[in-house]
Amino acid sequence: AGVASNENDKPKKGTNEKTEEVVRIGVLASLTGALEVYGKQTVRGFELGLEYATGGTMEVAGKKIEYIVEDTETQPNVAVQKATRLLEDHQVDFIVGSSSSGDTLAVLPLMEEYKKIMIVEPAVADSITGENWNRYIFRTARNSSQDAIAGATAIAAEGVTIATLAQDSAFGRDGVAAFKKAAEELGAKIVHEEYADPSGVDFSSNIQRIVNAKPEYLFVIWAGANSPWGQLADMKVQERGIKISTGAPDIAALRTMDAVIGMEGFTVYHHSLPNNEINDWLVKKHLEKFGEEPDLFTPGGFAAAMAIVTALEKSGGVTDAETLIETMEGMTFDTPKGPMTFRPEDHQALQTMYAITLKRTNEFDYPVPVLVRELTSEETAPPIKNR
Amino acid sequence: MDLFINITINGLATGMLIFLLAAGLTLIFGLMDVLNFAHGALFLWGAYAGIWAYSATESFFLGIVIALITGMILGYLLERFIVKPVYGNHIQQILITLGVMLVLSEFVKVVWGPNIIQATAPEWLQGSWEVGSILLVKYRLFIIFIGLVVFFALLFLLNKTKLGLVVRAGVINKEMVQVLGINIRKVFLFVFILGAAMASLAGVLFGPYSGVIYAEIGLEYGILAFIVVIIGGMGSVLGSMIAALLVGILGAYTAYFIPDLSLAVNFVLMLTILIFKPTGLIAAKEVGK
Amino acid sequence: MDDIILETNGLTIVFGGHVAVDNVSVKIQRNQLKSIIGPNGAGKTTFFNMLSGQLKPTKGSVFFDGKDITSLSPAERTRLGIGRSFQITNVFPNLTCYENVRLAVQSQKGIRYNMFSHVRKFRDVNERAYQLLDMVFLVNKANEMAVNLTHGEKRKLEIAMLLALETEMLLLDEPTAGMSLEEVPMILDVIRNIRDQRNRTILLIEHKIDMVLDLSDNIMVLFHGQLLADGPPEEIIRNEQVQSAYLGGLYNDAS
Amino acid sequence: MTLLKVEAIQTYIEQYHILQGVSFEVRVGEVTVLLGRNGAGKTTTLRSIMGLTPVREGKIFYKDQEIQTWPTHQISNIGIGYVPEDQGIFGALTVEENMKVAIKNKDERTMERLEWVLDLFPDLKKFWKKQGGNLSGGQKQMLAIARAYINDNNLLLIDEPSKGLAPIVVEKVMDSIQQMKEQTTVVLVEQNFIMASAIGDRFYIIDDGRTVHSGLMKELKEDEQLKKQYLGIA
Amino acid sequence: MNRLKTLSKLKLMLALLTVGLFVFPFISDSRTAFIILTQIFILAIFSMSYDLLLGYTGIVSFGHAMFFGIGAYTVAICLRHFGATISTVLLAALLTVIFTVVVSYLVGMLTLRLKKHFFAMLTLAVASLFLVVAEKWRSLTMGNDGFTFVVPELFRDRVSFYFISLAFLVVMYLFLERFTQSPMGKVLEAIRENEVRVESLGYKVLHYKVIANVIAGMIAGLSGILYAMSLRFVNTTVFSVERTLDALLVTIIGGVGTLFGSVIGAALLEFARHGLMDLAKVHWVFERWVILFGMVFILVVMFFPKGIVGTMKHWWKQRMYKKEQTNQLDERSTNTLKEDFHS
Ligand SMILES: Nc1ncnc2c1ncn2[C@@H]1O[C@H](COP(=O)(O)OP(=O)(O)OP(=O)(O)O)[C@@H](O)[C@H]1O
Ligand SMILES: Nc1ncnc2c1ncn2[C@@H]1O[C@H](COP(=O)(O)OP(=O)(O)OP(=O)(O)O)[C@@H](O)[C@H]1O
Ligand SMILES: [Mg+2]
Ligand SMILES: [Mg+2]
Repeated sequence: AGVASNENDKPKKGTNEKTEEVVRIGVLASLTGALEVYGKQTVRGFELGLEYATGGTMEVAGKKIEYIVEDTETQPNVAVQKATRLLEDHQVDFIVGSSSSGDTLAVLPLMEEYKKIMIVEPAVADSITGENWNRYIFRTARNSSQDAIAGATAIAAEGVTIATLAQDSAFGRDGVAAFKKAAEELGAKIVHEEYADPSGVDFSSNIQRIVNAKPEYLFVIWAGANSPWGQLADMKVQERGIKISTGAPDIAALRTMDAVIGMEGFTVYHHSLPNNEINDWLVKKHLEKFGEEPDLFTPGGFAAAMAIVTALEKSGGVTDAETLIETMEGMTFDTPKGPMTFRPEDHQALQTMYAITLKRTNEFDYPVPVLVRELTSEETAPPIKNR
Repeated sequence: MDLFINITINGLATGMLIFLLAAGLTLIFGLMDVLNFAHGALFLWGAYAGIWAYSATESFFLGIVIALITGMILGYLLERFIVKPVYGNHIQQILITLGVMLVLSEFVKVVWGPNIIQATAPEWLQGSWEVGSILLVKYRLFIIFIGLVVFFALLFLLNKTKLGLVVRAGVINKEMVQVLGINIRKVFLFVFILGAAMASLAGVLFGPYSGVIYAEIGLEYGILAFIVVIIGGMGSVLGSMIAALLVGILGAYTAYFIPDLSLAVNFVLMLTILIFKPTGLIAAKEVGK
Repeated sequence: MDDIILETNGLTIVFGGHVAVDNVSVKIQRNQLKSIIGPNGAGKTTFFNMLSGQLKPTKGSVFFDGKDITSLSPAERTRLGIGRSFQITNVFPNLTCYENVRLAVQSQKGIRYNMFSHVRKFRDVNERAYQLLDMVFLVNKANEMAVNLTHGEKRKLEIAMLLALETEMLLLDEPTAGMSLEEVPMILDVIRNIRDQRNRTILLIEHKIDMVLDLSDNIMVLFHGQLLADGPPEEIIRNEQVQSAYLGGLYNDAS
Repeated sequence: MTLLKVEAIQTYIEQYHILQGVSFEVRVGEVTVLLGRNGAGKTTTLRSIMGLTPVREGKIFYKDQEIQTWPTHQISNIGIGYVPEDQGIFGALTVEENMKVAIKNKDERTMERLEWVLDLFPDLKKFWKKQGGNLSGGQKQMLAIARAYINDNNLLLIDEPSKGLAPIVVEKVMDSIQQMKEQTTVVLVEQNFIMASAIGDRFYIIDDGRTVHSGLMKELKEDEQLKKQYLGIA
Repeated sequence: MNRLKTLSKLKLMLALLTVGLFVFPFISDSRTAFIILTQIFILAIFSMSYDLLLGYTGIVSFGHAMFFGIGAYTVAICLRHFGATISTVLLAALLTVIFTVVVSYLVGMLTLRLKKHFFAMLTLAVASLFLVVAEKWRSLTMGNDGFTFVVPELFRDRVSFYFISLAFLVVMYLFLERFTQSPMGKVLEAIRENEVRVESLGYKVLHYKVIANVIAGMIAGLSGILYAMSLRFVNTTVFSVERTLDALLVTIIGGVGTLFGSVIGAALLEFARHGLMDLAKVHWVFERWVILFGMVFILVVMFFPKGIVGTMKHWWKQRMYKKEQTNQLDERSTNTLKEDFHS
């Protein structure tokens, strides 16, 4: 079946005339620009997820699954164009995406307009399932709060003093706020918050201030490429008895973290961490197909596919949004990170996270997160913010 | 006191790095008056080619050489095929060099992949000395050293030879310089290659400084170079040096004392300087024709 | 008899230690043609620049029609009635000749901030612009970009723009420099006509001494920034210092 | 002996056909004057010789070498100096720097010439460190001439040197040209007929992009009819 | 005259194009097309306002996005706080006009005295400060994540929004066209050419530059409103240099000093981007389509040195000239070349 729809017999908004045998899914991801790596991980994960979920048939409940990937270029206006094109021209039933919170937020209102389900992956902004949420939005990705809670759970305890270092951006500030809340609930004390210019070259002043605050731990929230690890080492932070902690990033970024080997922290995913069949399958398939292991956001894409297929199975192939919402609220589905559940209130998927330490092992040529313990989905459940 | 010394040294090192980044642009934009938006791409390619050679051969020195060669080749190609037809036309320069910027930035991903790449300093430049509570990071001292070398070399080249004069004259009136028997095309080509090589040098030195390189550094730091050249005063190497150090040191102090202003500090600096000194720190000589 | 239109009072300007115009006080009579002569670098153009507002004097003041205009901007002075031409051609290179002149006419008619009507609506402006181009023999170049004009043509354009302003006072800085032999007399006629109408004051800088002698009611001589002499042509030409330091042998028998 | 020979050159600027056949010869040791009204093509002719506007057809010989396809700097380096009509001063550079750019060899003879030039135009010495753009109109003209005089040129192309100069300076320039005649041949474009006729040996009249008349200056001075016809003066 | 004929021909084509665009929604219902076209219209409006500065007044600004962003944030915040009604939008438009006028006036007075590059960098600095404020005033703006908001029904419908944007584009085009052909517009052109001389003709240059800046700022602000409403979302990218660069690219590609060039440039930029992006799906070779996209800029400079519309105009002029020439050639005999050459 051709994916492109015919210009002439296109139905008006809302009605669906396409052949009932096909389910279409649109994937929005940054395939160019700074977030391209993440976008590609999502797409690969999604493809493999579909393959796994359908047992390779690419069919669910008697319907064929087709998907179309569109590049958002990490620009909100492009994301909206692409989403509309997916919804209009391709008549998709679901949208999965996107790599940046901005793009995703820009697309959210469309989902309400078109009454279609969106599975958010891997955008993290809390507001997606918070104040900007609408009922068509589900999220398999973890949100900033979940990250923060996982981070806090990994190191916070009664009486522990912690300083934070984050980029001076929405991502950093949100993350620290959530982390602070979670850590303080666990009895830790945040002694210093440091925000650095995200495009800066020199973080030594920031680090100096942290050193002055003399915390036991330094919790770092950092996304994007230029990172403070080397400078933390240059400034001998660890030698001064400050333990560094952060969320372990993707493999390419792990390679740059030699300087902080030994740090305790958490991660969303590393392929060596989960112990289940799906993950084994994913790693094997991914290696076969792409010649490398799955990375940080691959299981997210996978999970999105699993969520969709599971929902369709349960709905018997019905793609009507109302039915799907009903089906998906509270739905549990399998992923490479173990089962996830869409919480009914804000459709955020609760999921396992991992407390880790960063170590050098023989197995990998880069510092690798080694499991300390799994953080259960209950432990890392973020507050509900969409009211 | 030690604190101030620490902050100052770090700011100084960052400033030097920024100077290296801007020095090439001082020649190409400040002196030759070419709005080269592809400057960041030269920086980027220096970083990638240099770090690649460095990790392949494990010789940092070789990495630097490769970066310089890369810069020179790119500079040559850029001047010959892109910039030469648009000398003196800023509008065309903007468009065509932005195009080159896109092409080169994206092409990096074709060659080296889209992932970030780690860059560490060579063994002998790793770590730091502690003198009392003053922390001297070796690599930063190295940057300061290289920065000074480049600075004096440039000063010499521009002030002790006819080159600087000829380029300035050539920008004002290219025909007339040729009438005086100088092959201005060759001169421009030479200066452009020099500027490009310096951008690439800054790139490869930036790698170990930040620890990682990635395809967006060209875009991210390109603007900074323009800021430095402008507030330093067009075409003044000394001005660029002062401006770069100012940006570096002020950035370090702001980050320490008023971190909330960090994001804005460069722009506030530029705003204040230009309002009080509308032609930059070391004012390019303004003349009513 | 003493109808003074412009008066300078101890006008002085210093450029980094070099006194370019040194304490010059002159009175310029209404509706006369006065020439300024003097060696290269004597300060003639600089003096002009202070009258027209391009430069602010270090000391001294300028009065126009009895009003102190020392602190006014060039635009304000033009509006008051002091128009000037430039020694080095100074036109709008990428506009047509016609546009160049039209802009001057437009200013003269006081159409400055109208942003809603099409320029074509202003018939009188456009016609006047053509008239002026005709006057300086540039009609055939009306639609040519000024940048493509020859040096001499640019000078003529310059004059047309100045005339368009119809200011009460005209400052002409070497209007005929570079103009061809056969056209100089025609431009001279234009200037002479204006003078003869006796409703405009002209201040003229020229090195072509026979032309100066022919046109001027009055000549002032600047020397090293100072006012050396001021008087009728016959008197000036006989001045020995003028003879030796300015004219040299070339014009010895000119008078 | 012929030093420079221009043979029916045709020059275009963009799509405009500016020179449509200019021919003339310059003999060693003579001052050849190009005359003609505004827009006739005098400046373009000099620029074509210097290689600044490309010649599309026709030939230019300098000492039997065909130079019309050479780049400008090379033409300059075989000993042709040029004073452009718009002076071409580097405004942001000082007088000294302007001269420095111009000087090709720093040998003794150049230094001698420098001294001579500065004696000729004492203003330049006075304002040695001043920026070229701040000079007075006449001073700029002096600087432009000085830059051409400073090198050991066999041929000088001078476009309206008298423009903007005080009479006494015009005289000096005339003298200097006479003085140099021995070593340096001159092609002069000049609207100041007193000057042109005083120092010119031979003239060519250019009109509408063509050489339309030529002869000895002596003859022209006498020939009122010709003057009237081509120069509009009597 | 010929010129008149070509002028009216051009006008006719423009009118036809406009009519075509107005009719388009009645023959197609591809909302993707509406969205792309709408975004082209908005970018074209923004770029035309930029062209007023760059092409007509000769001012290079790297901070034009500040006005765009002010408009975008004003409407977003208003709609979020005062409810999704038409009157809120009108209020936002009014506020945008006020803010942009005030900001452009102040910034203009402060910066327009500076020379080209220095002015450009100052505007960059000011715009970046706006970006920082938008980033830091998180209670109002939610930082760089941004926020979504609801727009009134009239603007929500893609077709009616299409018409609104198109109508606005046409109105702005006509206004700017008239403005640039007005006595005032001509003075701006003259300023671009030679400021000193404009002053000596009796025009106060700074006034004109500030007025141009205010008008450009205002229109940019209004285009920002449309932009935000088309997305129903706003984040700090509206203040970014990239926004300004978009306008810069569009004006240059289209041809500076040709308003219609902005429209063509906007269309080309969007279509090139999408066409090339879609190539990526055709074959993996085109995965790096951005390279081709960059090449488009290079090629434009090489083949359309004055921008597309600018170069076409130039060609047109040359053709007219050639025609004239061939007409004249008959009159002139070629054998006059060497007549009476003295040997
Ligand atoms: N902006 C300036 N800065 C410094 N010096 C200047 C400036 N303008 C003029 N001068 C100097 O002031 C003196 C007078 O110059 P001015 O242009 O008034 O001379 P002039 O009498 O018009 O000469 P000319 O006949 O050559 O045009 C000259 O020595 C010149 O170098
Ligand atoms: N860039 C140009 N574009 C178009 N036409 C030009 C250009 N430059 C010169 N011309 C034309 O070429 C012709 C010859 O110009 P040229 O400068 O050689 O004249 P000229 O004899 O030196 O005049 P003048 O005595 O005024 O300096 C003129 O008609 C002029 O309009
Ligand atoms: Mg003068
Ligand atoms: Mg000429």
